Amino acid sequence: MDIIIIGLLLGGTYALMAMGLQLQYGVARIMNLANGEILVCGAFGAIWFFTASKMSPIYALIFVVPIAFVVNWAIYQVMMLPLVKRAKNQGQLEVDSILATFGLSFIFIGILLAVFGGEFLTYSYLATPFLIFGEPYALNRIAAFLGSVALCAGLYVWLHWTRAGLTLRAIAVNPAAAGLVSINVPRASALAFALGGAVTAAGGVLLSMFLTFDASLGVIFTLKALVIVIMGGVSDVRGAILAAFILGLTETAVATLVDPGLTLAAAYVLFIAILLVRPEGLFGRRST
Amino acid sequence: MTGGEKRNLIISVLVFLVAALLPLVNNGYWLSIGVSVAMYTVLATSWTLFSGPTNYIALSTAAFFGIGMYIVAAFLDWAPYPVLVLIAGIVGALFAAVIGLATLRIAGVYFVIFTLGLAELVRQIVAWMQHVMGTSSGLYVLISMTDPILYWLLLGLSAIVFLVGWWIGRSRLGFALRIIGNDEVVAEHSGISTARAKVVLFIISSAFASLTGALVAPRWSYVEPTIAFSPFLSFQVVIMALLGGVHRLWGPLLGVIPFTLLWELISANFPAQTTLLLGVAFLLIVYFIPHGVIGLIEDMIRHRHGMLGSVVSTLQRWKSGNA
Amino acid sequence: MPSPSSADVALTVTEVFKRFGGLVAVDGMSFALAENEVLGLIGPNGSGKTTMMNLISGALKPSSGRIQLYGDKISGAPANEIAQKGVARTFQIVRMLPSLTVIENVAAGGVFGHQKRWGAELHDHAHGLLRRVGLENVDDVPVTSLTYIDQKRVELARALASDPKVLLLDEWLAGLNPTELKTGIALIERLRAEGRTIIIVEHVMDAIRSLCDRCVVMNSGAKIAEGTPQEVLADSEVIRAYLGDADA
Amino acid sequence: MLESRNLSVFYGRHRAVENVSITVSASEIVVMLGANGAGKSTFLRAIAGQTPSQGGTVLMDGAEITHHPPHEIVEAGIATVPEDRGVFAELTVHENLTLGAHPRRARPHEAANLERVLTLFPRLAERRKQLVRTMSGGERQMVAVGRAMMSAPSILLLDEPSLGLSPLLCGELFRTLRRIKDTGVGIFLVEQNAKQSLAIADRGYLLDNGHIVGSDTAEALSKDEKVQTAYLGGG
Amino acid sequence: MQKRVLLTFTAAAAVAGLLGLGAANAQDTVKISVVGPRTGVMASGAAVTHWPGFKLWAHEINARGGLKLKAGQKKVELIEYDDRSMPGETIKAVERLAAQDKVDFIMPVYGTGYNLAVAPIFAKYGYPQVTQAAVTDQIDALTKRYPTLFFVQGSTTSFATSAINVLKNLKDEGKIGNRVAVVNVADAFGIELANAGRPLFKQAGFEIVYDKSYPLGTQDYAPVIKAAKAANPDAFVAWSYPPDTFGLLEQAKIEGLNVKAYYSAVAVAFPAFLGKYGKAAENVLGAGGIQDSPAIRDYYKRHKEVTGVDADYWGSPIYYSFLQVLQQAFEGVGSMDRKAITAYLKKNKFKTIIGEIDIRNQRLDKYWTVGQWQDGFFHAVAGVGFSEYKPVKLKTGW
Repeated sequence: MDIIIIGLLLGGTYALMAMGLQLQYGVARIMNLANGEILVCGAFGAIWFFTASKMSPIYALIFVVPIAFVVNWAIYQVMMLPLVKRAKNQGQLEVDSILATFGLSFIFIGILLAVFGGEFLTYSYLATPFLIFGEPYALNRIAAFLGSVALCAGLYVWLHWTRAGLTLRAIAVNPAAAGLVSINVPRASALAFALGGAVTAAGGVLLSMFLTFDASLGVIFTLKALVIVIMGGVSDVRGAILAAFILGLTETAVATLVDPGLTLAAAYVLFIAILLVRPEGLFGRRST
Repeated sequence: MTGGEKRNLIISVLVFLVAALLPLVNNGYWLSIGVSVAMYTVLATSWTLFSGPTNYIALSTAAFFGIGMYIVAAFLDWAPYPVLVLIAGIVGALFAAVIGLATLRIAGVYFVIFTLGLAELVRQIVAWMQHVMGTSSGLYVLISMTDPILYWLLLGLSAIVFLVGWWIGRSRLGFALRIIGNDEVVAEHSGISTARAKVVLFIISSAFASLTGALVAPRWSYVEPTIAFSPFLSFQVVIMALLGGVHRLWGPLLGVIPFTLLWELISANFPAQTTLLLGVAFLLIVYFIPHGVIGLIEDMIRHRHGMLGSVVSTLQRWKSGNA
Repeated sequence: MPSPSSADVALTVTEVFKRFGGLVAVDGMSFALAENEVLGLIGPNGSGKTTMMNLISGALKPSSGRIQLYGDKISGAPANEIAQKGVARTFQIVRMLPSLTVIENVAAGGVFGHQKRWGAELHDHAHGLLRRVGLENVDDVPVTSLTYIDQKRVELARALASDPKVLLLDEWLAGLNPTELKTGIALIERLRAEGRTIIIVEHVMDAIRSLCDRCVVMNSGAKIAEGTPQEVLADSEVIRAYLGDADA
Repeated sequence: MLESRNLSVFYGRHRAVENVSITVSASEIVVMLGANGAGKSTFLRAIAGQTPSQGGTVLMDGAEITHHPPHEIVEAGIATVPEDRGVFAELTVHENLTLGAHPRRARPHEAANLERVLTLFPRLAERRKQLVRTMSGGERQMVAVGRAMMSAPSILLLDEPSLGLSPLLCGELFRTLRRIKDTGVGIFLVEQNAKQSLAIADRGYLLDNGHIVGSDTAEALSKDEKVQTAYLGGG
Repeated sequence: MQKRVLLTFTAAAAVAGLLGLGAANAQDTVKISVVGPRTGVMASGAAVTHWPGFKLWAHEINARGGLKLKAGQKKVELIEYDDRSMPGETIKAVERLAAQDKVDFIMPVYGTGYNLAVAPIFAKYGYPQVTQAAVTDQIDALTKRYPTLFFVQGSTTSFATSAINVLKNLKDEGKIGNRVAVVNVADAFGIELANAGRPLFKQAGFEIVYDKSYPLGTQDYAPVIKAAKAANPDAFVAWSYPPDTFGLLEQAKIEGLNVKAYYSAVAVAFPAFLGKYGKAAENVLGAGGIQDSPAIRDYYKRHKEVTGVDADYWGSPIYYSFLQVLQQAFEGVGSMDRKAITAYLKKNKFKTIIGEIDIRNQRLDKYWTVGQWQDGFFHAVAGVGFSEYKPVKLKTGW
């Protein structure tokens, strides 16, 4: 029971890390290696806000999300679109976008360093126990979990119940055919990329309540998000959510039942095993 | 051997001999750059042996590099260093064989992230084993290895990489790879076991990474998981190779040299904004040298205008594409 | 149907099924191919001919059933092993190796397949094949600069380069204009005269008539007729399958 | 009316289509015949905005649409069914059809169009919740054509619609096309299946090696001996 | 091919020329270089101790007019390079500074592995290397090997020993029981401490009721803390690194891991620790610790004023002390003669904010190893070579 609750809480954390990247890769086809840095930016925004105002960091979402949206939209328009137009095929775009966003992550780190300095930034918020079935759990993690669930659900509903969401799913499934139904693919991709960035930054805000951040930490989140997105299968947001929770449960189970030293090893074993059985991820499909 | 090949061979030997003279000319700063260049030449060229023809972007260099380092660090008390270097190569090859055979079905971006995960997995396991086995002594590699010797060893290793690459290029295996790179279906139907060809190349490529790790270990003196399995190493190798061009054996070399010098230039002259400027330089490379240095040179030769002109025309193309 | 064990049978297909999800693409096909025979595999679009070819060449694995080459089971084996055992093929849409020269494209078929050659021997062999399919003085030209028909010739030469026991031609004549078609048919006729064992998938009925010893007709994945071209083309079921309701 | 004037497409140095001029008016079916590799698909893709063209112009109702991106071309009233059908395999039939009504021009009439499409293809009405991936080739073709019709097009482009269909389904499809034409839509299809397509077409063009080598009424073409030998075969 | 190779060499030569331009040669200042991580895994630690330490020192020297050398008073020009937490970069940067830029002095780099990687270069060029951020058990072998290498932070074993002694004393006084739960981060320093500590706990009569590692980069410590709590320990020891030190403590607080002694290694001494946990930090034990004195209090004040960040209670004052040592050595020698400075360090004792110190044996004779938060100050409660320490208090809940 304990394992399940802790695992779910951790899974919620992972979902926050991965959902934005899922949108960016699944729809806009950009494997964004600067994803972790965007998350760190969101977290820094919340930390700065909390330190300055002493108000709940949740309010930081009000300015972090729109800023992240605009910044990511601009990144797509200025940096990614030329690559998309230049790429002769998907493989070329993948290589180019991996290289470009890797460079972008350096730029983000450089900017964060200049603005916030290099030291650890952390604060304490809702770091109190909350009892579920008599066992204590961190209230801030529960809050982040609820945020994560809300975000996942919101995203899911939006993708499946609105025309705009349907548009994005159509691009994810078959970008070549999307133009045939009058979808402005570059614009919709920019929207997806911006939305993904906003979701990632929102994740950063929620995670800042209990994780410690520094300017160079982004790569850890990027790696985790990549693993989750790939494990889930790149073109379906449900895959990423499922993968995040499977990962959270596995890590917790291994940490509790086997050895905490093997948690991350177990995560990667799981990742590799899933790819060996389903080379296109949990929800992925081989292109027909 | 044709006349052209003979000429190329002679030129290559001369280039290597000239390069080998470096420690005699400068035993300090330029030698340390030379070590860096030689190390990345081995890594990037051997990476290209596999990833060039197959178009599989492998981010597993750090995994094999780290394995090589750790083999030296862990067993230095039990075996002489040269033996350990050989063992490192063999273990790297065996590990690559297992991984290669297991992962043939994985392709595209899945393969990229898979190999990245692989490096992380190895790192986690090594770190955990260090705890369980309680071998804190294995972390230090305190044997003397002067820069000139390391440089010559790495240079020798890169010569071997080039020879292997050259041999592969002339062999049936090389021909098979060119066919695979063009069209895997045709390759299969021509009787080529594409799986075997890829695994063999992956093994060769990975073994060189392990050897490099084993050679560099004494230079770093102290081995810890975060350093030995740094994902940046994998990325840097890929980037250097792509910057040079992966469709020629000597392509990566043309990436390694300018890349190392550019990095050095930035770190030396802009110490406060190194990371930021590296990022900017990176983007400029991606946008304006899209086909690698080789592409740039070939472009130049084709259009008979200078390097600047070529960059300008890329810029124009980019701008018009952007508009 | 000749019994699979008889000595002159090159290829036997026995009760082969291929399902894609719920869709049955090949539905219990059985036929045999005698040595030195040219067999036409015909049928309307979507009847499963190309799937059948892919099953023989190993591009696909049958869901059930058996395919044997001279009594040796090849079904389920990977394409490269089947190629080494002596099955070579061309593709419905011509597949060149774009970064290779013409002669390298041909040589690609002769290194790893049924008969393996290397070095000067391979070069001479490939050169000879190019001449045989009617291509001269283009050995070192990039293959992408060839016309469509010439690329088809290269592909044919590549398939022949391993001296296969069985040659599969998948709509090799498709897309040729009438003049080219004549040349193409003549080329296959020459192969037939050499005594090669060939399966042809084709829509061009003239070619079927003039080239094939025997025809197997497929519809909706199943065999609906077998016999000489004249026989099957007169078969009422075949006519119905091709033309559907006489409405169109 | 759709019109192309001297349209040319090059792949690098390789000329795929050169100086091709055609017209398609409302309520007519025009077929372009040609062998594999003649450039038919390239030409169609160039009109649909999926392949860049290097010379000539494309006009829709007199307005130039050359070099416009695909989504604007749909907006101009040209719907395309590509050779691979271009359906969204991981989405349901209903979602595919809804996406068809994505163009602004089609949204006000979405309900009416859906009604019309489901009348044309009653099969789709039964399977609205089904994932397209699980459907047969013929059903996918219906989804593709149905989806194209959802955009309320003036002109419908089809690339080898008969490919992969059994003769029965093929006949059914062509009958449907004729019904679509009767609603006032102009249809342009490229085909190898000369016999059946000429039977429903009003006019036809012959494309060979990237050039138009003949054009006439469908009736005349189907009697033309050259066409017969080249595309109808003896069978 | 020839042409291309030629071209490459031309380009290389051009870049080489540019690199050369980087080194200026005006000599009205003393050029002192600092290499360290601004980015990468080591960066956050360096941001607390490494960079601000040098900044404060240089600022104060320049404020009083510069280093008093024989050739007159010279201001310090600090040149800082980022090694991005990659040993290869550290090596290149130090080699460049020593061989190419020929700077007057090179400060030690940040991190044990990094310092060892550049030790041969310091030795080759004769620069003294007073490693302020390196902890190793190989001090004897390393100092013998590199005569220019000084260690001032003690050995891994001494840190483990001291921490365990603190607990042993509590046990012997009957204040805590003998059950201890031990966790460690599975990375270099954590592994070394854990491996050194295991036999020591046994010798001290402790029963290790829980002993597990967790990976660097773990994001949820609930399983670790829950299991440790379930083992019902009297004391909890975490051989931890900065991010996990924070995570573990937060979880311990939430789980109510009510041990009487809570020890976590690196980063308890960080100002951010107190900032984040406030009251909960009270009586938490950690690596480092400083003896309270007016000089130290003054140092903390100046540190905050000049660098804008708070100094920590472990590395920062040690950094400052050894910069004071170097300053005295520079001025004692009267020039930037590397060999003379090294010799000077091996001959003299120095006065610093942490008292009089002696590194004549290439290592520090006395240093603090364990600290405890008491009333907002991280007091030293154990160490090597000192006679008096602040008494240890028991942790009484969160």
